[in-house]
Amino acid sequence: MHTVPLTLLTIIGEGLLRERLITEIERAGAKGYTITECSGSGSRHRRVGELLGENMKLECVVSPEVADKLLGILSDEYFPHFAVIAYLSPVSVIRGDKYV
Amino acid sequence: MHTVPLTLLTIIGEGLLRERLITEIERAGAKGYTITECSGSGSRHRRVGELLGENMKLECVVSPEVADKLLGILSDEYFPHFAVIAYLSPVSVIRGDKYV
Amino acid sequence: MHTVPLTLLTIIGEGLLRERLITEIERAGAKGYTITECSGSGSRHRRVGELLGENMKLECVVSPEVADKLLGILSDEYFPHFAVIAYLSPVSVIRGDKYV
Amino acid sequence: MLEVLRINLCSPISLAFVLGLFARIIRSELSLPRELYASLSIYLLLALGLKGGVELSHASMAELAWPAVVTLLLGVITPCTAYLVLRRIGRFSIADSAGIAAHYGSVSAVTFIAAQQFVQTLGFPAEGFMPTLLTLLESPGIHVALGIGAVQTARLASQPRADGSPPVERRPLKEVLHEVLTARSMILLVGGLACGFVMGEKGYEPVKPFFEGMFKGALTLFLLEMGLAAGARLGDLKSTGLFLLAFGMIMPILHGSLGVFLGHWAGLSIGGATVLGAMAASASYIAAPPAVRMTLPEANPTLYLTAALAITFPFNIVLGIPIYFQLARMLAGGS
Amino acid sequence: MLEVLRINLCSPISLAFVLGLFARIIRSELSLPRELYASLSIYLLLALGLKGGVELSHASMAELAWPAVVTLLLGVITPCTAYLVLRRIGRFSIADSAGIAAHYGSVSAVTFIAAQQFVQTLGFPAEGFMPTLLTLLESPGIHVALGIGAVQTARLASQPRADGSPPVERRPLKEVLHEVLTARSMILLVGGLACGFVMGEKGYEPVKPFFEGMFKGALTLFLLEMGLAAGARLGDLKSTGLFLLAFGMIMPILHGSLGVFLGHWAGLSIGGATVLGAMAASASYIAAPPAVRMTLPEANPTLYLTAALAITFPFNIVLGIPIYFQLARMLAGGS
Amino acid sequence: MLEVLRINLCSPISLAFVLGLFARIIRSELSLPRELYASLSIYLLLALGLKGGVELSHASMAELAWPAVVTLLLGVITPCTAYLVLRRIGRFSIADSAGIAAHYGSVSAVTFIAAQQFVQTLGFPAEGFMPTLLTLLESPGIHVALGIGAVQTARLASQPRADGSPPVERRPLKEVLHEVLTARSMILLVGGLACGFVMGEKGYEPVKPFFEGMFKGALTLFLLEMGLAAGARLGDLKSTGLFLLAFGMIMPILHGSLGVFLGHWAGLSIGGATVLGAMAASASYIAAPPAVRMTLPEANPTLYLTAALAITFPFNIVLGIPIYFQLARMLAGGS
Ligand SMILES: Nc1ncnc2c1ncn2[C@@H]1O[C@H](COP(=O)(O)O)[C@@H](O)[C@H]1O
Ligand SMILES: Nc1ncnc2c1ncn2[C@@H]1O[C@H](COP(=O)(O)O)[C@@H](O)[C@H]1O
Ligand SMILES: Nc1ncnc2c1ncn2[C@@H]1O[C@H](COP(=O)(O)O)[C@@H](O)[C@H]1O
Ligand code: NA
Ligand code: NA
Ligand code: NA
Repeated sequence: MHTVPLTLLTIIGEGLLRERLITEIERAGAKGYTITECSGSGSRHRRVGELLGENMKLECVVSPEVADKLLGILSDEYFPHFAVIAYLSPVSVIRGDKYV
Repeated sequence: MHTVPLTLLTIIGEGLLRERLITEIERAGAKGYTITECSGSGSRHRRVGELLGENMKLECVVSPEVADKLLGILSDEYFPHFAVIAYLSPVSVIRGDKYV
Repeated sequence: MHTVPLTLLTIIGEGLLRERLITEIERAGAKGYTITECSGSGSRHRRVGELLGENMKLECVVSPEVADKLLGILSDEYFPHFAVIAYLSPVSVIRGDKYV
Repeated sequence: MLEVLRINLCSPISLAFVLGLFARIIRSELSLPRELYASLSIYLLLALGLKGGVELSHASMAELAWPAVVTLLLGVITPCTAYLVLRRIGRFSIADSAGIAAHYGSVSAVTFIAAQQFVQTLGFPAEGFMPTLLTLLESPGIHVALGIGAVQTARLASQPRADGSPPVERRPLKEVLHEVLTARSMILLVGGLACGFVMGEKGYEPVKPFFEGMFKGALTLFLLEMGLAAGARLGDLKSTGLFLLAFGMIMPILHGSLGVFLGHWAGLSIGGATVLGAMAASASYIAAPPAVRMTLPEANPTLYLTAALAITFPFNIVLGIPIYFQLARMLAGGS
Repeated sequence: MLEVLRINLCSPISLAFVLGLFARIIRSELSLPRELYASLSIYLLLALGLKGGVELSHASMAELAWPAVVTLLLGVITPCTAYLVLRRIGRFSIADSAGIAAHYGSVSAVTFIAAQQFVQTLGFPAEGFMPTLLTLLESPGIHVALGIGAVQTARLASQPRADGSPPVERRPLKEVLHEVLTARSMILLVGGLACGFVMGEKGYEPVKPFFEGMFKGALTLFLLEMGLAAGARLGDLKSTGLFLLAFGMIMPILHGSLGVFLGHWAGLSIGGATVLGAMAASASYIAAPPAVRMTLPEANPTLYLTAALAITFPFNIVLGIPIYFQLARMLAGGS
Repeated sequence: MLEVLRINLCSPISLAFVLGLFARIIRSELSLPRELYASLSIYLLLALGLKGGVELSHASMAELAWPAVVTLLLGVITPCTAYLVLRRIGRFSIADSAGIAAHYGSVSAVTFIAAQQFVQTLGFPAEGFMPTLLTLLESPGIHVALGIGAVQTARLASQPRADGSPPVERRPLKEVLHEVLTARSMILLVGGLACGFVMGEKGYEPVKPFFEGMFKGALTLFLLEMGLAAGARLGDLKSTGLFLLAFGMIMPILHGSLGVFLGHWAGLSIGGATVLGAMAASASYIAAPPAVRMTLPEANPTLYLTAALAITFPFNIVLGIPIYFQLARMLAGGS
C-alpha cells in the first residue's frame, strides 16, 4: 500500500484537562483524536486526586507542522502548571489527506 | 540487547468490529494482538451510539508484509463503511521470531 | 520546537505484574511511566484468569540505555515464566532532561 | 385521559427520563458510568425474566397460545409496514429503510417494562406471561427486515480479494441469527424465565426483595440514563429531517393500535393488550443496532438510532402508553 | 456528650470510614472500583434530592425563607474568613489561600448526610427542606473564593500567543459558574428535589424501598471508600505542615458554631441547626477541586485536597457533628 | 437425599450458576461488567463479615475454641494431602502440585456462603461465628503449600544479574503473607467482623435491609458470573486431563468428610458441621491464584484455575454440599 509519513502526537496528563486539550488540538488543526484512560506517575505530583479521575492519553495523527505548533502551546501554557507530558513519533498512514 | 525491527500496526475504530478485526489480523498472519478501550472523534461520525460501547484500539506487532496486507484489506473493506483509522509505526523487539 | 530523541519502551503483560514491573523500571532509572488496562492474546496462554484482571500496558519514555537494560531484565527474568512482550519505539520530546 | 396522562407524567420513571433529557440540554457533565448502565440493564432483564417465569408456572398453555400467535404475527407485519412507509413515502435508500425497519420490528424492553408498571399502577395488571411474549417479539422483526434488505440489494455474492484470499464474507444471516438469539438480553430474559419457572414461588421468595423490591427504583435510575442518551441525540434531529420525526411518532401509533387490537382479540386483559400494543409500537435500541450495523453497514446509524432512541422511545413513554391504554379500555367496553 | 460520641463512633458510617482508613494504613490492596464509587455517589445524591423534594412539598415558603437567607450568608462569610486566616495567619500564597478557601466555602454532601443520619438516630430529625439549603450552599462559596483569588492576582488579562493565535483564555468565571451549576451533584440534587416535589408522597411510594431502604447501607459502603481515599492522603500530612492540620480542625469549629447560631436564630430545630452547622463546617471535595484546579492552576492541589479530605472530613464525621449537636441543644435550652 | 438435592438444584443460586454455564456453552456474548463482579464480591464479603460480627457479639469464647482449633488443623492437613495425591499419584511437577495444593488448602468464600444459605433454607442454620472460621481457614493452607513448593524446589537462592544489580528476588514468603493477610477479601471479612462486633444488633439495624435483605439476590447475580467464568474454562478440561477431573471431585469429598467429622467432634451443630465440611472441601479461586502465580511462576495457571473453578466449585455447589449435609445429619444421629 502507498503510505504517507505523518506524526503521532501523544499527550498524557490529568483527566481534568480533557475538554481543554481537545479544544487546543482542534484549533491547531487536528482532524481527529483518540482518548484512552490511564494512570501513571511522573516527576511532579500536582494533580486533583483519586476521587476525581485519573490520567488520560490523547493521541492524534497530524502533520509535523501541527504537531510542532501544539508542542509549543503545551510547553508554554500547560507544562508550568499541569501534570502533562507529550511526545511525537513517526507513523505511516494511507489516505493521508484525512489527517491534514 | 539484540533487537529486530518490526512494524506496529494500530487500528482504531468502532468497538463493534472487535471480533471481525481479530479474525482479519489472525488470518493475515499476526501472532498476537492487544486491545484497549478508547473513545475519540474523527472526520466521519457514522457509528452505533453511546449505549453500545465506544471505540477500541487494536495493536499488533507484525512483519512489514503482514502490516501491508492488512492495510490493504482495511482500506478496501472497512474504510468505506466503518469508522476506522489505521497507521504503522516502526518498533524494535527482542526475539523477533515470536511475531512472524 | 526543539525536541530530543528518546526511546519509548512498551511492556504488555499480565496485570498481576504491575507492582513488580514498576519496581523494575524505577530501579533501572525510569523517571515516570503510564499504565493502561488492556486485553489481548499471544502465543502463550499462561496467565491467571478472567476473574483476576486482564493485561496491562506499561509505557515509559526513557534513554536508550535504560531501555536496553530493561529489555535485558525482561528477557532474563520475565519472558520465561510470564505472559509479557516488550518493544521499543523512537519518540521526540521537549525538555528531554525530565526523562533521564 | 388527561388524568391518566398526568399520572404517567408524574411517575418517577417519566420524571427521571425528563431529568436526563434536561441535563443534556443544559449541557451538564452528568453521566452514568457505562458499567452502571450495563449492570442495571442486566438486573432489569433478569428480574423481568425471573418474575415472568414464576408467574408462567401458574399459567396454562391454552391461555398463552393465541397471544403468542398474534405476537409472532406482529413480528412479521411491523417490519414490513415500516419498510414500505420508509422506502415508498420517505424515499430512503434500501439499506436505510431496512435498517430502520429492523428497529421498529423488534421491541424495546424498557418500553415494555414502563407499560407494565403503568397498567399495574392504574390497577390493570398485565398477564404474568407477558415477558414470554417479549422474547417472542424480540428477534423475528430484525430478521425479516434484514432479509428484505439483503434480498433487495441482492449483493449477497461477494468478490474474492485482490491477493486471492477469500474475503471475510458479508455476515450471513445465520450468524446474525445466532448473535441475536444468544444476545445478552435474550439469555437474561429467556434464561430468567426458565430459572423462574423451575424455582417457582417458593424458590423465588428469598430473592424477591432484591429482584422485585428494588425493581422500580433501579428502573428510575435506568431511565435517567436513557434520558441522557436520548438527549445526546436531540441535536441529530435537525439532520435527520422532518419525515423521520413524523415517522417516529405516527408509526408507533399505528403499530401500537394494531398490537392492542390483536391483543384484545387474542383474549388479553386491558393491561395485557396495552402492554402488547406498547411492545409493537416500540423500537429496539439494544438488540437491533449492532445487528444492522454489521449486516447492512451502508445504512446510516444516525438515522435509526435517532428515530428509535430520541423520537419513538420518549414518545411511547410519555404519550404512547396512555394512548394504547385508552384504546384497550375502549375495546374492552370501559370508559 | 460522651454517650453521644460513643453512639456516633459505633455507627456503621464511622466504622466503615475507620475500616477504610485502616486498610490504607496497613497498605492493603483493597479498593472500590471507580465505577462503584461513582454509582454510589449518583445514588446517594439522587436519593437525597428525591426525599427532600417529597418533604419539601409539605413545607411552606415562610418556614424556608430565613433559613435560606442565613445559608446564603454562610456561603459569603465562610470563604472570606477562611481566606483571611490562610493568607494573614498561615502566610499561604494568594492562589493557595483562595483555593483552600473555595473548599471551605462550599459544602460536603457526605458530611451533610452523616449529620442528618446522626440527628435522626438521636431522635431530633432535621427539617425536610434541608437538602434545599444544601444546594444553596454548594456554589456561592466557590465563586466568592475564586473571585477573591482572581481580583488579588489581577492576572485576568492574558497575552496573545507567540504564533499570533489567541490563547485559550484563563477560564472566565462565567464558565466556571456554568460548570458548578450544571455539575453532576447539582443536577442530581436539584433535579431530584424537583422530581420529588412533583411526584409527591404517592409517586415516591413504589421507589421508596430502593431510594430510602437502601440508603444507609449504600452510605456505609461509600464511607468505606472515603476512608480509603482519606487514608491515601494521610502521608501528605507531613508535607502540608502543622498549620494546615490545625486549620482543618479549628476552622470547622468556628464555621460550624456560626452555622448553628445562625440556624437557631433563623428558627431551625435542634436537628436542623446541627445539620446547618455541619454544612458550614464542612469542606467540599467533589465540586470545589476541579473548579479550583482549572481556574487557579497555581494553587497546589495537595494542600486543598489534604485539608478537605484527610483532616476536615474525618474531624467532622467523628467529632464535629456531635459538637455542633451539643451546641444546638444548649442554644435550644436542652441539656 | 434426593429431595435435598432437588431443593438445592432448584435454588436461585444453583440455577443462576447453570444459566451462566449454559450461556458460555452456547457462546453467548453475555458478560457481567468486571466492576459489577468486583462490587458484588465486595458487598458479599462485607455483608458476611458484618452479619458474622453482630452474631459473634452473642457468642462465648468457649464455644468458639474447639471449632477454631479444628479449622486451623484443616488448614494444615488439606494442602498436604492434596500435594501428596497430586505429586505421587498424579505425577505432577513439584511446582504444579504445590500450586494446586495451595488452592485446595484455602477456601472459597462463595462455596461457604452457598453452604450457609443451604442449611438455613433446610432449617439447620449454622453457628453465628462461622465467618470467623472462614477467615482462619483462608490463608494457612496457601502458605503451607507454597512452603512445601519452596522447600522442595530449594531454588530460593537467586543469582545476581548480569549487570551486577541485585535481582528482584523471588517473592519472599513474608511478602506473600502480608499480601494474603491484607488482601481485599481478608480486610472485608475481618474488618466486617470487627465492625459488626462493635456496632452490635442496634447499630446493624438501619443497614440490615441493605446488607441482609439484598444478600441472596446479590449472591444470585454473583453466581451467574461464576457460571460464566467456569464455563469459559470448560474448554481447558480437555488439556488438563482426566486425573485432574477426578481429583477435583474426589478430593473435595475426602476433605469435606474430614471437615464434617472434625466439626461434629468439635461440637458444631448439623448446619455448622456441614458448612465446615464445605469449607474444607472447597478450593480458593480468589486469594490463592495471585499468590501462587507470583511465588511459583513455573506452575501452570491453567491447571489450578480449571481445577478450582470449573471442577471443584460446581461440584460442591451442586452435589458436594448436600453430601456433607447428609453426612453431618447421620453423625448427629438424624435420618
Ligand atoms: N517518563 C515517562 N514515561 C511515560 N509516562 C510518563 C513519564 N513521565 C510522566 N509520565 C506520565 O505523565 C503524567 C504526568 O507527569 P508529571 O507531570 O511528571 O507528574 C504521569 O502521571 C504519567 O502518566
Ligand atoms: N487524526 C486522528 N488522530 C487520532 N485518532 C483519530 C484521528 N482521526 C480519527 N481518529 C480515531 O478514529 C476513529 C474513527 O475515525 P472516523 O472514521 O474519522 O470517525 C475516531 O473515533 C478516533 O478515535
Ligand atoms: N504480536 C503481538 N502484538 C501485540 N500484542 C501482543 C502480541 N503478542 C502478544 N501480545 C500481547 O502480549 C500479551 C502476552 O503475550 P503472550 O506471552 O504471547 O501470551 C498478550 O496477551 C497480548 O496482549
Ligand atoms: Na416494535
Ligand atoms: Na463549608
Ligand atoms: Na479447602
